[in-house]
Amino acid sequence: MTTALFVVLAATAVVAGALVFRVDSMARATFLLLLSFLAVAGLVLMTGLQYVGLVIVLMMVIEMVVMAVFMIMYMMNPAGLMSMSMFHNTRGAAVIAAATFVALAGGALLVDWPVRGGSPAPDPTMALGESLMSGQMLTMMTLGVTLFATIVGTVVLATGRGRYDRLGDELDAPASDDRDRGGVGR
Amino acid sequence: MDLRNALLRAAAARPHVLVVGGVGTDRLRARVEQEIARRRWPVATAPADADVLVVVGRPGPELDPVIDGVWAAVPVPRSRAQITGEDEIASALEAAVRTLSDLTAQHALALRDGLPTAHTDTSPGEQDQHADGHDEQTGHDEHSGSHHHQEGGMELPGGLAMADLGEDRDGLVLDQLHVALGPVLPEWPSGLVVDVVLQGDVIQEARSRFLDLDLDDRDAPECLPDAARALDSAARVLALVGWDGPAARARGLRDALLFDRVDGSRVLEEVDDLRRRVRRSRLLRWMLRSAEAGRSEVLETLHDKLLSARCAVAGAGGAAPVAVDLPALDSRLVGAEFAAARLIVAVADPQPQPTLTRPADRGGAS
Amino acid sequence: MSAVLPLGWAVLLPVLLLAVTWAVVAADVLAAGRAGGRPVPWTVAALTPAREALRLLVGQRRRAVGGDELLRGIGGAVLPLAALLAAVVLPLGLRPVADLGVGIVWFNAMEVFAWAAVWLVGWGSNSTLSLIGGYRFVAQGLAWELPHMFALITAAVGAQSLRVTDVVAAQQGLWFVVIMPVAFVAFLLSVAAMAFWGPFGAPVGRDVAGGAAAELGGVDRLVFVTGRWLLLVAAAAMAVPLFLGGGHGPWLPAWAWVLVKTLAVLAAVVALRHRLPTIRMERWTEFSLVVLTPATIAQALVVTLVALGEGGLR
Amino acid sequence: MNLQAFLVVAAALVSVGLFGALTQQSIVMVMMGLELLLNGVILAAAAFWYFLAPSGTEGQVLIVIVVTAMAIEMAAGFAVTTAIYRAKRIDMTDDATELRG
Repeated sequence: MTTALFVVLAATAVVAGALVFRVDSMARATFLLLLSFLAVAGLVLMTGLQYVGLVIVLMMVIEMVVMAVFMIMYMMNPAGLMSMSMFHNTRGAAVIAAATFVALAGGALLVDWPVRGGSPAPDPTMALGESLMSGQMLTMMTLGVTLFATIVGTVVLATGRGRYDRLGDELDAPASDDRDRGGVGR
Repeated sequence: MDLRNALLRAAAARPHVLVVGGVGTDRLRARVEQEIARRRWPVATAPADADVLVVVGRPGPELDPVIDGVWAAVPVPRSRAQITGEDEIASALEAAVRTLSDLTAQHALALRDGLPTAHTDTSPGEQDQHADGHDEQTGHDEHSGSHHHQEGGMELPGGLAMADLGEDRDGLVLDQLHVALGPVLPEWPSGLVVDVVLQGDVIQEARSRFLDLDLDDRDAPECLPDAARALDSAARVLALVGWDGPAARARGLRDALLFDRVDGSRVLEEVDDLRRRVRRSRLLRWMLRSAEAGRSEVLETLHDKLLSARCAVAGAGGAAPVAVDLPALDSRLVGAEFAAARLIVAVADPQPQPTLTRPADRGGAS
Repeated sequence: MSAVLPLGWAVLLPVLLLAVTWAVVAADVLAAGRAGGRPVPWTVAALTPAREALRLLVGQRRRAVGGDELLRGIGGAVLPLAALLAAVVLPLGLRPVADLGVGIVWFNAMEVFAWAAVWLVGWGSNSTLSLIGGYRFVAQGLAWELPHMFALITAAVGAQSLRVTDVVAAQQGLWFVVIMPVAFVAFLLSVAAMAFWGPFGAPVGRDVAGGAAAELGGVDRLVFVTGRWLLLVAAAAMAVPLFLGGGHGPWLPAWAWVLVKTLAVLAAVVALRHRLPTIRMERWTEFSLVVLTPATIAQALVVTLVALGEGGLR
Repeated sequence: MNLQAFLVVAAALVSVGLFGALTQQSIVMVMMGLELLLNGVILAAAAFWYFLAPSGTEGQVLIVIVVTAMAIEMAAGFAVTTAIYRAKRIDMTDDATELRG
């Protein structure tokens, strides 16, 4: 039963992942990638990591929907109505990818892995939380700062009109000159 | 067979109705809407949602193919009714329900393999008018996004066309779609079509026109009296902002003014009540408030409409509604986001004025 | 007494949800009639859900030219499935069908599928208006998801557990709505937004001719609409264990309290629709990010401080 | 279900992702390749945690880090795409020749 579930999820993850680069429709590609993520989330859940598995589901659904929006925004022919090849350097990439797979899989099969040390905590979620809030506090804080920096950086990069364009050089305009105003009136 | 008949009959008890009318059918359309509301039948939002297609008045040569396209997009069980006079309404609706529950009739109406058969286009000029926002069912040859005779379009399999590119208001060059809004859209002025260039849901270009304007042999267009027209248009605005209750009330008041000989004082009271609710809704103000582009205008015009309706009911002779000409409407629509554009059209409530608005270059529109 | 209901309830759960949905649809018809000045007799209203379902069942399905049939079908089917899966952790009484240790995260992860579902339906229909509807839902989703998550987190912090039954147990004395009113309001708003209901109905608004659902006919529409209703019911029902004390209450058995409270929340949500117009995307987005999100964060902080003050984390 | 099986699946995901990231012309598609690659890393981390050191929490922390990295990669990728697109109206890696020096 467990083996069957593993095989199904593993096959789904890999096949959907490979199909991402085969289909013409951008929407289908995005949601195939989502399917691959969901299968991996299923595998993670099988190892007993409930919280982390569900967080992957939660994040990836949102991320892929956002991704689909961007795909359609920037790609020509997003619906894949006309098949077009978007590959370059296929042969070299195939060689590199195959070599990577052989090296990684070979390593996985040949290395003499150590025996299992210890058993899982009764509640891995609690263990994760305690660890993040004590021993791994530095990790958590770094992640937080990095995320914040990303938010600021990406907004600066992507925005066309910043607040100086909207509110004047001294930021003293009573209201912005936006065509569509938000709910708070800024 | 009996079971299927029974099922059809039960399903036909509450049909969703799509009412389509050309220019100058407002009064008859109001009468039909009143009858539909009396029977508690819902009004369909789109052809896919409809069971009964009611054509009000006699559609002209421009509207006719559009209606055929809409009809092709209505899923079986379906029935179509043509209503040209007030006395036909009840019988036509009953006949429509009979058709809906008639198994053999529905078999004959069923679409071949789920796809509407393509209608042949008579002229490129007419082709645009099928694109009413639901057009991908109306034929094999159109795509809501684009018309394949538009320049810059790339031909795709299935006759669909690729979108053009154009700069958006944020400085990004993104896809543009050519869409014709109307004449079959919920809460849309009769017979109006606005050809727009859409980017996302922002309108980049707009050109509006009325269908079948230059028909000289049409019956004298029946116009609504001022009060009823103000209420009709207010009801549309309220329905578009998603406030169904007050919208239904405004429509009920319109019908009461038009068709029921009720005493004015009760109507007056209810109009005042409606005005108070609209004025007091802070959410409505929050939503419509803006410094720009006809948005605060939406709320003001809505207030004005209700006020003029009140004046007309009270016999004070409120100001006649200001006629909005189509070029002014077009310029207001440019740059508006889709929901805002719908409101702008609804408050403008343009009426056809053949002598004023007939564009000299009709051919150039498409 | 085990913490989980017998397995048979897994079959009964959809039936229960559909029954509640039936009642809510009928109540909505009644409320719409009252609001529109054309009251509907309750006998008619009670039959309306069945009539509408039957109408769509005998109706023909429609295909969209150039549309993505597969994606549209998946999107439509995911909506009711997501609602049912989210409802698995709902305590019916004091015990849910599945008492997951991370039940709150499970609920959140399942209802997020609505994002994908509505967007897929809007995209797969290949119609401009449908796609606008789909995009509207995504824009709205970005705005409601953050306050929604903070509201869920606040309840979890209050109970110091992600297990829904623990959250209910923690409210034996005091309902969480009393100590976290902001989170409760944010949760109710996001419930309505999640099911694109009432003031958040822009994705299927009249101005876009039904939006994401504009091109759906027959069974497709039935599945989509039912999924939307189920999502509304499941999400509103979740407010009961999270904020309204779950099955706790005097006199009545736990299941009755859950039912009564769920119906009360749903009545509030239905009333919301008939009292308020639809909120526009750009207004809601800014309000949600500038006002609601900080407010829910502050709420979470307050509750955390209270929890710490009451003797620290367990 | 053992460690080797998990790792082989993870290796397959990594190499498919690598192939995608190397071959795709569109920046967005390159990002999808990278995401797939990180997907394999997540799986490997979960497997290592479960089969080698379940008593610790490092495996879980690693997954949290990778998931965050994915979010950052997406956000940064889309921001860069938007910036490039705004400036040059391109979204293909081949066209962004400045990057080659």
